[in-house]
Amino acid sequence: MKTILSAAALALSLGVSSTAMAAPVKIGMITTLSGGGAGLGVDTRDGFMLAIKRAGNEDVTVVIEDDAQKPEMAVQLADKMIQQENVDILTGIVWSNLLMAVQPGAVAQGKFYVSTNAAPAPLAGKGCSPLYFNAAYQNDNLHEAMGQYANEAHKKMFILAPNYPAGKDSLTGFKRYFKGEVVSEIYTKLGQTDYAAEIAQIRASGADGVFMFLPGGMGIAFMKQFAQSGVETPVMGPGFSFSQDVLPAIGDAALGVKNSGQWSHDLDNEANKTFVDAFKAEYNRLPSIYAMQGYDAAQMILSAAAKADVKDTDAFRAELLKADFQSPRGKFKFNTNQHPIQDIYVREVVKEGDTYTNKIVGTAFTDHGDAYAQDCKM
Amino acid sequence: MAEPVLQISNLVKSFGALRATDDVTIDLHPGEIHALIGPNGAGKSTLIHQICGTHAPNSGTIRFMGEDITHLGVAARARKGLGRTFQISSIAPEFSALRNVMLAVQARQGSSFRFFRPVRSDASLTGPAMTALERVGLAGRASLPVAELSHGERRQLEIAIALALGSRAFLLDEPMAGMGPEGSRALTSFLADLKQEAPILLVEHDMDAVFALADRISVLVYGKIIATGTVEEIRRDPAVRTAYLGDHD
Amino acid sequence: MTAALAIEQLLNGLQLGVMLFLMAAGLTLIFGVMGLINLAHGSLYMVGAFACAAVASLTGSFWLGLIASLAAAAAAGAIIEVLVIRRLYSRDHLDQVLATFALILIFSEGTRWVFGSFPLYLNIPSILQGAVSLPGGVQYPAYRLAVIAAGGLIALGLAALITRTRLGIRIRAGENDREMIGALGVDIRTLYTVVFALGAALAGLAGALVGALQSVQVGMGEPVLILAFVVIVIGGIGSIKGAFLAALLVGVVDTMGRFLLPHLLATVLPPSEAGTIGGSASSMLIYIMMAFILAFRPRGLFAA
Amino acid sequence: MISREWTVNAALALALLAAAIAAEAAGQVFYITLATRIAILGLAATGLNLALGLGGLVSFGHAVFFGIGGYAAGILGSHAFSGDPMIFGLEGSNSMPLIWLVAALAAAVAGVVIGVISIRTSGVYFIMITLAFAQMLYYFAISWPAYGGEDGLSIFVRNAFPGMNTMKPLSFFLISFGALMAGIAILAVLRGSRFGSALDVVRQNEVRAAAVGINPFPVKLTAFVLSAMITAVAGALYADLNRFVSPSMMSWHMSGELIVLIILGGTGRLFGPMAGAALFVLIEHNLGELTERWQFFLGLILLVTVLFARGGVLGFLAGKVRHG
Repeated sequence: MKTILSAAALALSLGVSSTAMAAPVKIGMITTLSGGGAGLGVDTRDGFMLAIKRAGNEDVTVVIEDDAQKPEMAVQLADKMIQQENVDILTGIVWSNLLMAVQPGAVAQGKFYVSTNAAPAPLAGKGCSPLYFNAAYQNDNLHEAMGQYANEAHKKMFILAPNYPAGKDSLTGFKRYFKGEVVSEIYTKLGQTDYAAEIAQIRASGADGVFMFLPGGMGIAFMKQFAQSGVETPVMGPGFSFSQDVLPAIGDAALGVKNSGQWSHDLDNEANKTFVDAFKAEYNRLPSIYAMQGYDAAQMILSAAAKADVKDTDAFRAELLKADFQSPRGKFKFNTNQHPIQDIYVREVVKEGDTYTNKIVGTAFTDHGDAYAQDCKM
Repeated sequence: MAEPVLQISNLVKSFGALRATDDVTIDLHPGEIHALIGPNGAGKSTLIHQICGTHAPNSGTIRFMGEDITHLGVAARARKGLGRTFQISSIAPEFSALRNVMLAVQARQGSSFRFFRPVRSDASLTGPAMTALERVGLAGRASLPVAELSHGERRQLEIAIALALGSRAFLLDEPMAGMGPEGSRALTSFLADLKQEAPILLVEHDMDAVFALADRISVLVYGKIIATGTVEEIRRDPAVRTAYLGDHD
Repeated sequence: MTAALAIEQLLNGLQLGVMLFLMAAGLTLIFGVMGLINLAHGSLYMVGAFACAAVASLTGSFWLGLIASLAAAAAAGAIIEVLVIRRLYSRDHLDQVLATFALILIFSEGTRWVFGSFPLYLNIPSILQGAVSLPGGVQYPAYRLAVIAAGGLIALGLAALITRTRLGIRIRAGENDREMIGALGVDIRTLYTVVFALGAALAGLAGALVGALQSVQVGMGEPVLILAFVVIVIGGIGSIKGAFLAALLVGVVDTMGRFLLPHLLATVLPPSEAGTIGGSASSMLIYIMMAFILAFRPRGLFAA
Repeated sequence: MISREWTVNAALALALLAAAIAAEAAGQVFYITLATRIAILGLAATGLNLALGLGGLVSFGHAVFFGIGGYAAGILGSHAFSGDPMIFGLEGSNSMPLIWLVAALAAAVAGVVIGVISIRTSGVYFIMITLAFAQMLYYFAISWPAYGGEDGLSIFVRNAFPGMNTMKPLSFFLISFGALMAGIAILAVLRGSRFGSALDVVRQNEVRAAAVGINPFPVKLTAFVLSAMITAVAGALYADLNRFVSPSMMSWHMSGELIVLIILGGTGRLFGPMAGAALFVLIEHNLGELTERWQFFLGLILLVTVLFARGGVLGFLAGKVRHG
């Protein structure tokens, strides 16, 4: 779907005051709005547009298109947005493989890319670019945080992830900080939906903890089956598998699970309260981590656009680097590779009334960057 | 007597407990029409399938032109000159009569793996194909799609294809089926000439045609050859009369 | 590796096989009787899962959800049979592939239209929660045992339906000779609709049973669909018996491969690489097995 | 006399060419990209058309060859870019003609292996076994870490073609368009040749082909392999168009799409794949702008085409197929 939204029209309906922009800015959002992964794209879009609406400025236009989670489609849309729509900034891609397809071409054509989620290692290290910013994290961060957290109570961990690059990065990230013994390291088929064989091995392994990175439907399936298996080993994982979009589908099976996140809806700060309340009011559901990341990406772009003309690449980049906005996650600044330095929390899945959600129970890292920044030469 | 063109010895084919071909020995000599008759379900089709190579026998041998072809595939046997027509006319339905015959010429030349020269203007294909069509009297219908030919004409086309293959022996599977009396008579006289070129193993239900044409007849019942001989011998054979002809008397 | 673990994995393979059978039975039945190759079978599986999840969350009863899944999938099957599929029987496989491919797009996007983009919640009924102890010290989830039992019963029921009932006689007649049953005065159009709806209902039931174990989401039918095709091709298209045995074979080989291959490789490789390579080898395993079987038996193990 | 079909064919080819040149003149670069996509997808489907349209081999796994071509471009190009030698110390290359050759040869090897096993089967078995092979290689590509696995492989600088600047959209379009025309010409020549006759009779009636002495197996295998090679060249171009290659080029959805292109255009017609690609790309482009539910409507359009418009675009424009 192509939607062109002018923030001014939205601002009128919301009755929000408008801030001035240095110059008009056009943003192209490519995200997943159809197929099995659409939930993440919908949240990204909704979070992003919430910030745009709240800014309420007619100098900002956003073009939104659906990539159907296909890399070729994403590339085609990026070409279209750059060549035909003449957007200044691209954003919105959820998946690492799609981002890897789009990012090199976009920055080569002199466009900014602000990532709302995907953060593959190559783009944080050797493949970094002055025009590429990540408003979310680096892919390894949340896994590293669980590795760090696991040191507190676990000696022998069973770890598993799907057999694809992000899965391997995940287990590598976990092992980077985990000091104990990894009794078994398993790679499952991407898209696998039955984990009985793996759960049987967990039962037999004698591990005192399980770390799993299984995004989307895979995580839902794993958690439900794990709960039914009678295995009592505690499970932990990165926040993706226990985000607001999947928790209702897992249900009670997720309760008590520890997971990592750079944000949670119960974080106690003013910006977060504003964000969560506005999101609930607008969309009638709790925001997920993807929604927060979309919201921050938009805030970041708006903050830079208020001070610099996006056509003036160096000036605009300097403003982006300042990260001069109030993030719902609290402290936020950019590393040398233009990825966040931020706190990573440990969260626990709880039930509040009828709603499954996360609450913060600890902090794994403060001011955490990533392992690849040293490889980034800009 | 001259060396047989086709020599089938002790052929056996079983489907489970059923012996569809039971120790069959049959041969075909130059210049003769050897008819194979038998009641429905006697195993004629199974036998033909083994001769042309679509089914493999359990045991026994098939020799053609002095060579053992028992283990060759269908296409290889056809290229050696074992020409066959079908019980149910099955020709490339989307092609013209001429192109059907051209395919046989092409196969005879062993040249299906030439990728460039257009076939339509290739006289080394069209020439022999037209000759074959002329011989069966179909030259005037050469450019018609097969679908527009009459039933009898398709039979003639089948024979033209077998001719174009340069067949050294013909296996004709019920060529008279579905032909009117006029067509049958014409085909009968054509086959009487054709046998001079190459001998014919004829499977046929039309007894008038069989008795008019055949030099020898073999009778197949329940997978066994119960008698082989001249028309007169077969007419007189008591076993044949009980097993087969008796039904018709 | 202990015996208990091996037994547990075997049961897991069995359970996967039984689920695949429910999918494959419908596919192979539809192919055997109508000569139709139906890519949209996975969509009917999805319809069953969504219907079950929706009804279960509305009424609080998983069992009502199961009934709903049967009804919804059968109804969806009957509707597409009448509107679309019926026009495809006389077409070649190419047209069938394409038309049912189009149906997948329509079903997936239509389901998302109705139910939204987020996965639905569907949990197993409370009496089947948790694990039970089996002889030999094996702990096994009660629900999975129930699924194995249910699948076995359905297989028996299907066998009885086909060999013992009037409908079964007609189905078998339809497999053998289409003109014949028409001549016998059986209403072929109705028979085909019934067979298609039956196949759809089985797929829907599988979707609901599996949905309680996995995630009820758009696109859930596609991986299962491809596995089910592997099953019917290995089993011999059109053969229910072949589908049953091939489903168990695929289920057990897939599960055991995922479990054993990394272990085997770990004896010669470092654990991380053994995991990666073993993982990719096991995800290719059943396709390799299928290619192997078809190389020797081009029409499957029990060709009709 | 020039037949109606050839008039339509010439008009279609000229229309695509004119569209790209007009887009260049108007400064609408994106439309050149769309035209290039049409040419490349048209070429991929033209390759499949050799197996499927001419040979009746319904391959549901042709995306594998498309992907192999893509990876040939990606792997050779990335090694040329980085200067690292490949396996056995071979150098990478950014020369398109060499890449196409490698793509075609790699696809030929895969085509022989897949073909030898698959062509022994027929009908639904063939459809399914080609699908199974495609899935096998798809999962391999996803989990194969050397070249990016599921993340795919970026081509930072589009590969080069002697005498042309491939970074210019119109130049790259012309290369792709030339490749498409060459592919169609190859099909036209093959169809009229002895091989084409043999393949045609094998498609119409395999038993008959054998009875006239044409062994169906090598004929079908040759068609399958040639078909794989053409599709692989298209895959290499596609990777260069997107400057990216990933396993999704091998997914079964891609295989399905290639079949869709042929049917939309008109099965067995020389220009059918190109016409189908044009229609498909335009539908995708325009529906995507209209509604978020575009896949739903795409499905409906496909369904209606299969059920009620069997000849596809060319059937509509040029009438029914004529045989000689």
